Amino acid sequence: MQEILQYFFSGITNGAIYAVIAIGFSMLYNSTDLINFAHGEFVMLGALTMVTFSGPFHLPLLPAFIATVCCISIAGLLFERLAIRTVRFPEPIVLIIITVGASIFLRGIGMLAWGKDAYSIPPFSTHPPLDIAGAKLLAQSLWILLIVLLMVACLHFFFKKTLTGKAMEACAIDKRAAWIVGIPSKLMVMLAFGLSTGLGALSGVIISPITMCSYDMGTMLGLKGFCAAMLGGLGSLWGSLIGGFLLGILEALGVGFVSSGLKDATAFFLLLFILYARPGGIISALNVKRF
Amino acid sequence: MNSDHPLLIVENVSKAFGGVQALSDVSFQLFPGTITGLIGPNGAGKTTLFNLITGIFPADTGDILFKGSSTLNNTVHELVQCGIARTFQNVELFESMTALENILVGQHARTRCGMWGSVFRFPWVRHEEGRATKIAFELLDFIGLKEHALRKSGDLAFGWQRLLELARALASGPRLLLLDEPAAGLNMVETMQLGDLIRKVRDQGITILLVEHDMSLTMEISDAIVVLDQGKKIAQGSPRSIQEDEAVMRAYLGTSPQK
Amino acid sequence: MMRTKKIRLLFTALTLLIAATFLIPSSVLSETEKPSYKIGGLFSITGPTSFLGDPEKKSMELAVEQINKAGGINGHMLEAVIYDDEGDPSKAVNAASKLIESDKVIAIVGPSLTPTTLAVMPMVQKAQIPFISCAAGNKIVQPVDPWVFKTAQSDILAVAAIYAHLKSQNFKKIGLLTVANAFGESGKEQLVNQAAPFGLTVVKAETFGDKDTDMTAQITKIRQDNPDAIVCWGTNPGPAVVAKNIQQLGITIPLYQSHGVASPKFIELAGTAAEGIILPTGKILVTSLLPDTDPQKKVLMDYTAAYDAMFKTPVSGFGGYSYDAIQILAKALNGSDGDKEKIRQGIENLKGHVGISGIFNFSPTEHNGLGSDAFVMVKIKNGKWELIE
Amino acid sequence: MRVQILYSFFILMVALAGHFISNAYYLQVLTFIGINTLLALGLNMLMGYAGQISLGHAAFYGIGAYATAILTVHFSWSPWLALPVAIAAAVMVAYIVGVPTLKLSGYYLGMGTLGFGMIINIIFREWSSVTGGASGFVGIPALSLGPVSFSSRQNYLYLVWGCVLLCIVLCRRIIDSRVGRALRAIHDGEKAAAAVGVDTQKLKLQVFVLSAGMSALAGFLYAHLVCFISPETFSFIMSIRMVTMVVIGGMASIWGSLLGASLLTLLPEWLHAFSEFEMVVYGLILMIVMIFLPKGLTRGILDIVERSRRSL
Repeated sequence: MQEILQYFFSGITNGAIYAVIAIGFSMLYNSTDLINFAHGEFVMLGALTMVTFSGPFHLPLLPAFIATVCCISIAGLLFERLAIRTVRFPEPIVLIIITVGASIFLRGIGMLAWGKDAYSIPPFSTHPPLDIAGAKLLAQSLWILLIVLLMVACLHFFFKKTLTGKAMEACAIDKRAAWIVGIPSKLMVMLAFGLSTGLGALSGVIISPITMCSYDMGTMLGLKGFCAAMLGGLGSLWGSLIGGFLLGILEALGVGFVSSGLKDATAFFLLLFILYARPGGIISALNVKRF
Repeated sequence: MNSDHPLLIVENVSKAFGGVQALSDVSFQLFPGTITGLIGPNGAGKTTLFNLITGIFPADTGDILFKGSSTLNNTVHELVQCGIARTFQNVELFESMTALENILVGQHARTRCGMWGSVFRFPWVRHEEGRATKIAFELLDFIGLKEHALRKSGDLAFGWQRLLELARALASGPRLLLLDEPAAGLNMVETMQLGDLIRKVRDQGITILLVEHDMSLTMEISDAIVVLDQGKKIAQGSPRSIQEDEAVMRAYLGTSPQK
Repeated sequence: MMRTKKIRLLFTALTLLIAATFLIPSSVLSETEKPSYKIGGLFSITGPTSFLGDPEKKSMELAVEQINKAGGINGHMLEAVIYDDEGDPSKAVNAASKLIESDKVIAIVGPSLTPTTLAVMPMVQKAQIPFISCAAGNKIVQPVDPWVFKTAQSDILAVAAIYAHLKSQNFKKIGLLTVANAFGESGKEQLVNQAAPFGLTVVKAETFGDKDTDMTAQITKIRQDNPDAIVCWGTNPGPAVVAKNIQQLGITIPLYQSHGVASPKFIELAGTAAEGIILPTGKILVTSLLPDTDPQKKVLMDYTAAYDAMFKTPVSGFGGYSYDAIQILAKALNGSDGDKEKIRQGIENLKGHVGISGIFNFSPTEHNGLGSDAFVMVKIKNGKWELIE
Repeated sequence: MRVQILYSFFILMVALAGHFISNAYYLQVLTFIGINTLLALGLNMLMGYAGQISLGHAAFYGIGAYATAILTVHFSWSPWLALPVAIAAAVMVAYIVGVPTLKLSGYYLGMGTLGFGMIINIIFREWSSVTGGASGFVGIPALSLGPVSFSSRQNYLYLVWGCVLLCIVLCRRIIDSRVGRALRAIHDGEKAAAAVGVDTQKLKLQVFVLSAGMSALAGFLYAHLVCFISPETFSFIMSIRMVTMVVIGGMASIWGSLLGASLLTLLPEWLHAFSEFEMVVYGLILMIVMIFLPKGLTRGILDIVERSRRSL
C-alpha cells in the first residue's frame, strides 16, 4: 500500500513537471494554432537564466524569478518577430521545421553561454518532505503543484474573461475574421509568444530544483510536455493538466509494475491506445487542422 | 414525367449537429434521366442533404436508397463506384494538377491499375491509360477546354474551373450527378452555356440533382423542384407549381404574398 | 522543354554542391624540417556526453603541446586533428573515415563512448591503424583486437573496487540502479556477473533514463527487497537526482556510486544528499590526498597544474584518458619512424607507464593495461572527498 | 525519352564519382547521401504526396537494420536472404501500425507516429539479448556477391546508388500513374479526392507501407556499411532529421529528396570547422532556409531562377 502511494506521489511529481510544460504548448496553440518545438529550449533557458541571476548576480529568489521570466519573455517576443512573422507562407509544417531549427540554435546558445555542465537550483523552501502513510512527497513537488494550478486558473480566467484573452483565442480560430473585427492579430500572436515563452521560463525555474538543469535538458522535457498536451487534447488547458499527470502516473506505475527499462514504452503504449480510442485527446477543444 | 423505378429514394431522413436540427424527416424521389432542382433559403439544409447522399456522414434516422439498395453503410468512394458523383459549392479542383490530370483522376473509380500495375506498367495498364486519356480529351472537348488540357487547373479562369469540375464529376461515369451551386460566380453568358451543358448531360441519361440560387436557371432547366426550409421539405412539384406555392413564398419572403 | 531545363539546372546546382565538399582544405602542412606526425582525435565534444569529450579534447591538445615544446619525437612535431562526433555512431564513422583517408593520420585517439568506439573499430581494423579508445566498455578490448587499445579504466575494475568494499562491510544483498544507456548497461552487466564471486546477491536491478526527472519510483521498488546497499551507475546529473531522492525518501541504506560521477560537480549538484556516498575514482580526483609515496602523485600534480594554466578551468576526471593515450603513443612513436606496425608493437610492449588513470602494463593479451590499483575508493564527507583505505 | 536521358545522366554521375574519387572518406560521405536519399524519398512519398506526417520513421530504418543484423549474425543467414525478410518485417509492422494510426490527422498523427517510434527504439535498447542493447550490435558482416566484394567503398557506392536509382524509378512510375494522380489529389484536397472515388484510407496505408519498406532498405544498407548499429542511430532525433530533409529539399519532389538528403548529410561535415558554434550555425541555417524558401530548396531555387530570368 505504502509502495503504491509512493508510486503515485512519484507520478505526481513527474506529472506536475510534464503538465507545466504541456500548458506552455497548449496555451500557444490556443492562441496561434502553432506548436513550438523549441518550447523545451525556452524551459532550459529559463532554468539557466535563473541559475545566473540567483548565482553570480546574488538576487533573492523572487526578484530573480521575475527577472528570469521577463528576460525569456522578451527572447520569445524576439523569436516571434524575427523567425515566425517573417515567414512568407506560414504553413504548419514550415513553422514546425523553423521551431525545430530554433531549438537547435537555442541549445547551441545555451551551451556557449552556460557551458556543458549541469547546475542545480536550491528548492524554494527547505521544508522536509510531506509524509502520508509512510509515502513521501517533496516540498518542491507541492510548490510545482500549487503554481501549476494557479497558472491554469489564471490562464483560464485570462482566456475566458478578459478581452485580450478572448481576442487571442479569436485569432487562433480565424486570423482574418479577427482582423476584420478590429483585433490587432499580429500583436496578439506576438503577445501569445511572449506569454508562452514566459510560462516556459517559469516551468524551468520551478522544476530545476528537482531535475537539475543543463543546456540539453530541453529536448526530453519538450517531448514529454508535447505528449502530455496531445494526450489531454491540444488547446485545452485543463486537458494539458490531466494529460501531464496521467503521463507521469502511467510512467511511475510502469516502473512499479512492469519494468523501469520499459517505463517510457509502457507510457507511450497507453498513450497510443488513448489516441486510437479518442483521436482528439481526452478533452478535444478545437478541431485540429491537418498539415 | 418518367414512370420508371426511382433512381434515388430519400426516406424520412433526419440529421442533427449538436443541438441544431439540420434536416428533419425529409423524403423525396429522383427519377432516371431527370433534372431535379433543390432550392431553399440559406441554412435550409441543402448542403447537409448533399453530404448525406454522398456518404460523407450518415443520417441519424431514415434511409437513402440508390438503385434500390441502402447507401447508409457505404463510404464516399464506394458510392462514387456505385455511380454517384458531385461537384462542390466552392470549386474544389486539384489545383497543382493540369486540367487533363484532373479528369484522369475523375476516372479513378472506373480504372483499376494499382501499385504493382503502376510500377511494372503491364500492357493492360498502358491500354487502360490510353483509353482514359482518350475519354479525358472527349470530356474536355465536351466542355470546350480541349486547348487548355495541359494548363494547371488552378491557373484557369473561374468559369472554366466550374466547367472542369463538372467534367471531372462526369469522368467517373455516374448515374446520378449532384451539382452544388454550379452557377455561383458565373456571369450571364456563362450561366446560359452551363444550362445547355447540364441539359446535354441529362440527355445522355444521367440523373441530376441541382442546388442553385439562380432561380431563372433552376426554373428553366429543372423537370421537378424540391423546396427545403429550416430542414423540412415544404413543397415539391413542377417548376410552375412551385412558383405559385404559398409556403415557398413565405419561406423566401418571410410573409405570405399580398395577392 | 521547360521541365528539362529546370531539372538540368537543379543538377548543376547539385554537382556544384558536391564538388564544394572536395574543395575544403583538409589541413595545412606545418613547416618543420621533418614532417610532423599527424594524430587523429575523435571525441564527443558536444552533445549529451560532452562532459567526457570536452576535457578529453583539451587534454589531448595539452599533451600535444607539451610534447612539441619538449622538441617533439625524434625531431618530428605532433599535429593533432580533432573532430567532434557528438556521441553519434554515424558521425563517428564519417569522422574516422576522414581522419584515416583525408588527413592520413598515423594513429587515432578516442572516441569517448563505447558505441562510437565499436562503430569505428571495423574501419580501424581494415585500415590497420593504431587506435586508443577513451571509452570504458569492456567489449572494446575483449576479445583483443591487435590494433585496438584503451586507456580508460574498464568497468570490471570499478565494479571490483566497489564489491571489495561491500564485502569488507559484510553486505550480502544489493540493489542496482543503472542508467539506461551504454554506460549503464555495461556497468550492469559487470555488476551482475561479478556479484557471486564476492558473495553478493543482486536482489533487484532497476534502470532510469539519463534525462529522467524523478527516480523515487525505482528507489521505492528497490527498497521493497531490503537490500544492504544500493549501487547506482550513471553519469551526471541522473545519479545526483538519485542521491537526492534517496535522501528525501528517508532511506538510510548506504549508497554507492560509479566512477561516472567522480567529479566535484556531483557534490555541487547533490548538495547535502551527497554525504556518506562511497564511490570508486581514478586518483586524479584526490591527488592532494594521496601519500607522497604514490608513484602517480607527481604525474597527477603536473597534469593538474598544466591543465589549469592552459584552460583556466578545473581539471576533470575524464580528460586523463586522452592525455594518457597521447603519452603512450608518444612513447610508442619513439624510434618507430611513423611505421604503424611498429607503433602498435610499441604500445603492446609498453610496461610500467605511469599515467593519469593508473600504471599501464600492456601485453598482446591485455590492451587496457590497468590493474586494480587504478581505482581508489572515496567517501564524501562534509562536501569533500575522503580516501578510504 | 527525356526521363531516360535524365537517368543516364544520373548513372554517369555516379559512375564518374566512383571512378575518379579514390579517397574513401568522400566515397563514404557520398554513400551516406545515397542512404539518406532513400530515407527522404520514402518519407517524401508519404509527406509530400499523401500529405501525412510521420515523426517516427526512424523506427522502420531501425527495423531494417536490426532485422538483417539479427538474421546474419545470430542465424548466420546470407545478407541477401535477410534483405527481403528485413523489408517484409518493416512492411508488416507498418501495416499493423498504419491501420489505426493513419486514422489520426494533423498533430495527433505526428504524436501517434512519434510514440510508435519511441516504443520501437526502447525495444532496440532493452531487448539486449537479441539486439545488443544500448552498447550496440557488433560484428555485422560486410556484403559480398559471388566474386564481388562490397567491402570496397567504390562497390558499396555503386550498390547504394543503384538502389537509389531503382527507388527513384519506382517512385516516378507510381507518381505518373493512376495511383500517383490519386495521391497528388489527396494532397490537394482529401475531401474532393474521396468525392471522385479515391479510397483515401487504403491509399494512405499503401504509401505508408511503401515508405516503410524503403526505409528498411536504407537500414539494411546502413547496417552492412558500418557493420555496427546502436539504438542511438534510430532515435527520435533521426526521425526529425528525416522530416527536415524532406521539407528542406522540397515536398512532393523526387529530386528535392536527393537535394535535401545531400544538404543535411554534407552540412555537418562542413560545419566541423565551426566546432563549438556548430549547433548555432546549423540551427540558423535551418531557420533561414525555411524562412526564405518555405517551399524547399528545389522549388525555391527554381523560383529564384525564374524571377531573375523574368527581370532580365
